Amino acid sequence: MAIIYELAAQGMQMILVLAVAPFILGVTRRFKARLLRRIGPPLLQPYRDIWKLMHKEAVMAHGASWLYRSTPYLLFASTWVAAALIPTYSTGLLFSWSADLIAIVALLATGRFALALAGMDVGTAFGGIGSSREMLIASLAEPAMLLVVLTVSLVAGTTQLSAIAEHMIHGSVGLRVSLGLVLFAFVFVAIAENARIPIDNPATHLELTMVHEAMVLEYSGRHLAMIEAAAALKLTLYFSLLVCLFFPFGIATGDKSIVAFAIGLGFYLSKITLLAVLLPIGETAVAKMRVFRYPIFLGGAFATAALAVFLLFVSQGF
Amino acid sequence: MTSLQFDIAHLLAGGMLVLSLLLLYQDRILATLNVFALQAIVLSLAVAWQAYVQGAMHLMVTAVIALVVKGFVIPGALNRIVYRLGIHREIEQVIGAGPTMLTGLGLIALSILLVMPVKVGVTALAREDLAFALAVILLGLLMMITRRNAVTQIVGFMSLENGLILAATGAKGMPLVVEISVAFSILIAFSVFGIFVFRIRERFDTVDLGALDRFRRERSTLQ
Amino acid sequence: MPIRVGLACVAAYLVAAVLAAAVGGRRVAPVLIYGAMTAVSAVGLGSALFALVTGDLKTQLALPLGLPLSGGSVRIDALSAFFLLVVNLGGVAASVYGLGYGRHERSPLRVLPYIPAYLAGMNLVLMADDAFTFLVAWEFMSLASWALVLADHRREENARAAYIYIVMASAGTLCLLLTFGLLAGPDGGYAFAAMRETVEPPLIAGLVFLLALAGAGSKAGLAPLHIWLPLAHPAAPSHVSALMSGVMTKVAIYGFIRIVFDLVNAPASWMSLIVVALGGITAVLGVLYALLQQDIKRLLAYSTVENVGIVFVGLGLALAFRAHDMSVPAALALTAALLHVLNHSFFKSLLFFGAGAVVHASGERDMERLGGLIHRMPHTAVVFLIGCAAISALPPLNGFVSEWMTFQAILVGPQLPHWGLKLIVPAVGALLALATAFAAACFVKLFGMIFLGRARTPAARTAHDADGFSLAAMYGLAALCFLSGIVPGILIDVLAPVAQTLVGARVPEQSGVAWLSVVPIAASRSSYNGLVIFSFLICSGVLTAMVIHRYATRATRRSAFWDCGYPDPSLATQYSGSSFVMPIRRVFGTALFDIRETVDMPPPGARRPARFSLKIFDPAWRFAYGPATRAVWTIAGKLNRLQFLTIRRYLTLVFAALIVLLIVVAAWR
Amino acid sequence: MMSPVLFLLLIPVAATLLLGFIAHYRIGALLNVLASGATLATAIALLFTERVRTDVFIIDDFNIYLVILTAFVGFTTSIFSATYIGHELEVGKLTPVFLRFYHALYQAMMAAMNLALVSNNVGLLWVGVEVATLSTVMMVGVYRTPEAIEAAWKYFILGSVGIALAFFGTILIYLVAQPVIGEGLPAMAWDMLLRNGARFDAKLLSLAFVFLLVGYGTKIGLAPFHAWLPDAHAEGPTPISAVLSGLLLNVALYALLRFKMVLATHPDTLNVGMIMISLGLISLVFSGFMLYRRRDIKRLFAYSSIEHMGIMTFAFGMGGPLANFAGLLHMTMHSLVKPAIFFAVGHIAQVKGTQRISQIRGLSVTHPVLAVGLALGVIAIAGLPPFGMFLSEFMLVSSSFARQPLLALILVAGLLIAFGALMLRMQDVLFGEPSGPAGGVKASYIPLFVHLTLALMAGLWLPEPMVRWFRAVAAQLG
Repeated sequence: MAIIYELAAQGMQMILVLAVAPFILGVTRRFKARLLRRIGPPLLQPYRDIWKLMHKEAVMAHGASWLYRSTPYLLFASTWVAAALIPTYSTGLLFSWSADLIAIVALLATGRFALALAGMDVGTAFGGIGSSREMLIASLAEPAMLLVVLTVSLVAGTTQLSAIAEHMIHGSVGLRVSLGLVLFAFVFVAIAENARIPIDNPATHLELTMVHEAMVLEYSGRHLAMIEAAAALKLTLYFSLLVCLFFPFGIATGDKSIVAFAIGLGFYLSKITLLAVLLPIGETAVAKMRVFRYPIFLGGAFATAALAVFLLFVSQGF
Repeated sequence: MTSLQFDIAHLLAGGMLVLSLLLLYQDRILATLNVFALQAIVLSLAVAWQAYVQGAMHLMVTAVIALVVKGFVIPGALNRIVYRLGIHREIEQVIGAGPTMLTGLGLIALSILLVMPVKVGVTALAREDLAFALAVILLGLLMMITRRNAVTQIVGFMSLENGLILAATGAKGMPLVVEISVAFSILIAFSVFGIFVFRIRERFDTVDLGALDRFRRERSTLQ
Repeated sequence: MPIRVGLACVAAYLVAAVLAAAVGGRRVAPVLIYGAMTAVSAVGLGSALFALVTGDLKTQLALPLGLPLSGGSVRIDALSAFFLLVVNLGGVAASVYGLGYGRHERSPLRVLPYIPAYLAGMNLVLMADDAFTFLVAWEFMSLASWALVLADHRREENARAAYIYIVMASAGTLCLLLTFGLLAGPDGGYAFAAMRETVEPPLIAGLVFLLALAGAGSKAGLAPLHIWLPLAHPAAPSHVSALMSGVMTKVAIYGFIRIVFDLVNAPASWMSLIVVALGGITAVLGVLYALLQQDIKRLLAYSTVENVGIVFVGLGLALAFRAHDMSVPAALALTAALLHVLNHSFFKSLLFFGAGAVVHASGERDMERLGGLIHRMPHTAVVFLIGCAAISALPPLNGFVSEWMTFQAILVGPQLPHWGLKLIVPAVGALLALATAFAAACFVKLFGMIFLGRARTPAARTAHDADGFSLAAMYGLAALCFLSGIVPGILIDVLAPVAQTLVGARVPEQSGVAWLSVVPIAASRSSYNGLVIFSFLICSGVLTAMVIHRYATRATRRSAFWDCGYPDPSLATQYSGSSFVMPIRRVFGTALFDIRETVDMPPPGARRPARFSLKIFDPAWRFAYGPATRAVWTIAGKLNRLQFLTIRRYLTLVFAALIVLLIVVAAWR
Repeated sequence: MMSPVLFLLLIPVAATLLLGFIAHYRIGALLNVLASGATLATAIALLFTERVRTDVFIIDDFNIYLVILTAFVGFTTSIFSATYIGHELEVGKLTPVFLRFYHALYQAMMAAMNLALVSNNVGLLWVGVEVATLSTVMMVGVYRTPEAIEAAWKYFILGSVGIALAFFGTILIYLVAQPVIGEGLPAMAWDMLLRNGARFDAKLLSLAFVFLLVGYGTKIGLAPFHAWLPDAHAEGPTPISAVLSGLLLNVALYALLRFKMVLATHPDTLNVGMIMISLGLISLVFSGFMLYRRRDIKRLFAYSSIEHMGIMTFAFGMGGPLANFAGLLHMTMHSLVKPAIFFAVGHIAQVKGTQRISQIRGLSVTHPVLAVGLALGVIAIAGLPPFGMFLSEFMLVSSSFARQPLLALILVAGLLIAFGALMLRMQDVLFGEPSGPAGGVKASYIPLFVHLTLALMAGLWLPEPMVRWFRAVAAQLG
């Protein structure tokens, strides 16, 4: 009986992230439009887009191989699984231990790997550009991400997200400089990973500025739907990761009662909606960067994270 | 042995040493040959004296060989070679006479330094002879390397070998000395023969165009 | 029992070698020899597994041969059993592959006799229990592989590679010889048992460590001693390259572990510091260099350098923890390193096999001249993709598991009570993360250039898939990559005795853990479950696809590609490998290597195309090896003058020497 | 007393006299082989007769295996020389007249070397070494080319100086022994010297050793006394190069070691070990560098002989049971492997018609068997397993590094330098696009591969008696 309840809780979380992701995307778009003095699309527009795309026929280039067809599903699946393994409204769900923070990052890398290959499958110039730049960004972002993980795990003594969340709530963490720095670095990495301004602009198809869009340029129909959904999921994933790592308050930890879940859910939704509002504010404040300025952006993230580690040593004593 | 015998042996050995210094000093081939002949004769005297003193008559053979072969035959042969090969009479020395002499004196000092501390058992005679012989040997070697001309080098080698015979005969009751002295004479005969047959001068040094091309080709073929 | 079987295997290999030398010319020879090798290495594999699982170990055996004074002896303990497993697994795979691939060998007599000899050498190294046997086997291994590198000796660069290889190899052997000299002491206790007994003073221990690092590291390809590796490994036939990269480097690592963990009794922090730092640097340099390669096999060879670096990071951490008596983390780090050794032998062999199939099918080693092979060689494409994903450390494949465990060890690192390590370990962690990202980029490039896009040359257009045996070998390895990625717990348990013997602890029992997940230290700290992840991925992916195809639409239309409205059918518009890595090269490369990019643009009106040329120099060559070789040649040239002195001058030499000696005598009292 | 020892001398002497009169090549060669075979038989017979010890002759652990080795290599070389010289005759490089000398001198040299080895008398030893030298001088000049004569002359002059100095050393030894032992032969007998060494005058003994070192060092070919060696090896007929490297150098080294034994018995003589070590290292490093610029293949291996003599001298200078054992083993292996290499090189030079390395390419394509022979030989001489030299270098390097780290490092550096050069040249010759004639070889591979097999065997398993001899001698060498 209990196991079924646990399964249900886990399944609930899978459904939740899938369901909420397009909404979050919609919120960001809407707010960005508002900040730019436009009306902007309705909040539920992403759902409609995905639905529409799913029912269109998929147009594929002649040279496209099985890899090209299967990539969207793999990308979607990996992002979805990763997102579903991050504690949202409750810690210690049934499968929460099956992947820790590092594994989740790696799962996203799997999706990226597949997508980069798909970008090169047809053999166009743009696909190549996209894949190549995506890989550059990844190689810049991953060291910073690892240092973030390192700091968090040093503070919490674990890389299990549930455990981290619980430790952040109960444990005598207090306000730490290093955690603040790490938050900063994490946001930078998240921006880069989600192809947002200033690294990339999801709304443009201007040849030389595209990264993510260049990779998926050839995609259409249901495949494109999958990719769009995956992108939305990824954004949600990073939001909930941020919430889980740094602001886990309100999440259901001890008791696994419906009530606790409900409270946690409420907190979670409000927190990520807030983030979805904050993101466009940041985005409208800055301009898109040239490719060869990425290192400075992400190098900054890396330096901050490194500083965080160092400060942590100082505060803990060598 | 009496001091007289000792003194005579000493005198003869010393004479040989002086003569090799003289050899070192010579700058004309023919004179060199003559001095060498003289040294050989003194050597034969010394050996004979040793034979008499030690009562080892077989050493007389060595003495005679030294007298005949090195006193007369070989210098004569070398004379003919010098005429035949038209080797110019002045000897090009590598370093001047003065430094050579100084080096020679240094070598003599070294050899005395080496032999003098020897105490145990060795008779004074043997020790003196040894010092002189060592000096003669080193001087001969020095002569070989300070002369550019094959003939004079052979002379140097022979005076070196004189020193050897001196030492060998000085060693009381040493077996095989005679045989070995004979062997040495043969060796020297070979070398003279070699010069004569193969027209050997110092190849690379002689200012002789043919030799120069040979030299180049050697570089290319050997190396 | 296993030790006897092992010796029998060595003997059988040698017999096979002689046989090959005898019948090599015949048409049946490849089938015969490779068949025999398959059987023998299968037996070896079985006995190694048996030894490791049943723990029928520590069986020592004195040999009638070997060192005249003390005699040789062989022994199998957990460590050597594990590495025997690796070697013979590679042996089986390579032999099966060879059954197909070896048939179109141009001059079999230059290959067939040496592969069994090579395997014999590697097996014997792992079983040796005294310095002499060890070094004989070690150098024999080098010699056999040297001959294999020269298999295609008419190509100038192969001869050069072989030369550099053999010189570096024997330099390494001399280092190991000095190591053993120190360990054995002046009166020659060459048996490993005796070496274990003696406790060296710290200075000697440090010297031993450095020499062992140089000796084994040069064989394993540790920077900056790696330069021979990317030259030699690709030069050999592909299944031999697989053996060299996938197996021989592991034997070198074994040598390092054997000496530093087993024979030396005083681990110090500074040693571990050096190893960890070198490992991290090697990993990044190796993969960055791999990223810049055009030649398929050379790229793979450089990526071997990277993985060796990762392994050495694990080993260094194990040393560090051991030096500070933290035995459980030490066990974790060591297990991670060994697991990575095993995994790397899987996917590197797989990748070299695939490369061999591609090279054979297209006759091209330059990936810029391939493309679109996924249509021509579907099977090879599948297995190659699995290999690429595995080596890029992507879950749920095996490469990720071992790197994940290494990261876990790194996360424990800051607890070390040594400030140097405290600072180095996180830095190295960042380096490893960088290396992982680069590896992903590198293998996206590799697979993309070879198999994706449109065929760039007729050769690529007419390629055909590999034969049955080769495919069997490759599929087998791919399956292993999957299995050890999904249920790594079993392997970790198999590795437990090794860690137990070397660092006196083991990672927790994995077979008890629920849902077969991996728990390196404690479930509360970190855990990973490849099986769940894999099944989730499959379920959700397949489910989604089915749902969409069933309820939405499955309609598909083929057309020309869109390319943002600028469709240009000419092949030249495809992204090339060098352009793919251009951003990374610009950002990271220029700092580490000196890279010369030159564009000569024709003047306006000229008809000729513009040319872009790219030159990359390895700093190791420019700053270490180049000067050294030049120095040797100049000295040789100067001394060579002595060849042409006159007799008189030679006599002068003799005279001078004599005088010097005489003065010595005169001066001596 | 008709012990085998006498036959060791009588057989070659008789053969010399006989061969002096035989102009016909086949009969001469056959007789040469037969005589060498008989010598080998007698040498082996030594094993089963009781050890001889008179004032003139002595057989002990040290020289018994050297005698057998010498006889063996002499025998195999005579077989090789039969085919080799046959080819030279066809080509016309040699004329039967000189051939008569050649065979006679070959036997003379064997006799001289045997004399040097079995004599119990420092004077006889000296005579033996010198006669061997002179006979080889003649053989080196046998081709009568300007280069050959040049080489022979160089060899002759330097050799004679060496002779003279060695003789002076011998006189000194007598002088030092005579007061203690008394006049006459006993004062020159090995065993007497060994027994009474402790009572000799240390100063004079050291002086004597210096002269002996320079004198016999010239024969060993240690730098800087090596000058004659490369030319003699390169210009003489290949069998002679083989015998020179394999045997004559050994005999000279043997002599030097005997004297070192005598010095070892005396507590406060000069530190001979250090001198030998430095000479050995100089020779090793010097020849290691010289190997790089070689263009003549025989000269290349001549320099490698200098290198290995340096290694042995280093080993014996280092002393101690392990190092001495290694030195003796190295001595044996070198005189097995180096002749083998020269056999291979000789045939290669004949089939390719040149000794220039640059003109020999891709041998493994045109002449696989020769290529394998050369490859194995070089691998063995470069000290790679599973050949015997690896064993000796293993013991030498490892034991000396534990005692004298710095010296051992120089040694290792030298080994590596030499290795690099040898491998470079070997690859040049064996691999790449084949060049030069691909004609068949009229040669017997038996000597070559017999030598290599023995070296291989020694690398894996040393027979018990040899180990016993080596250890005994190693103990004596101190």
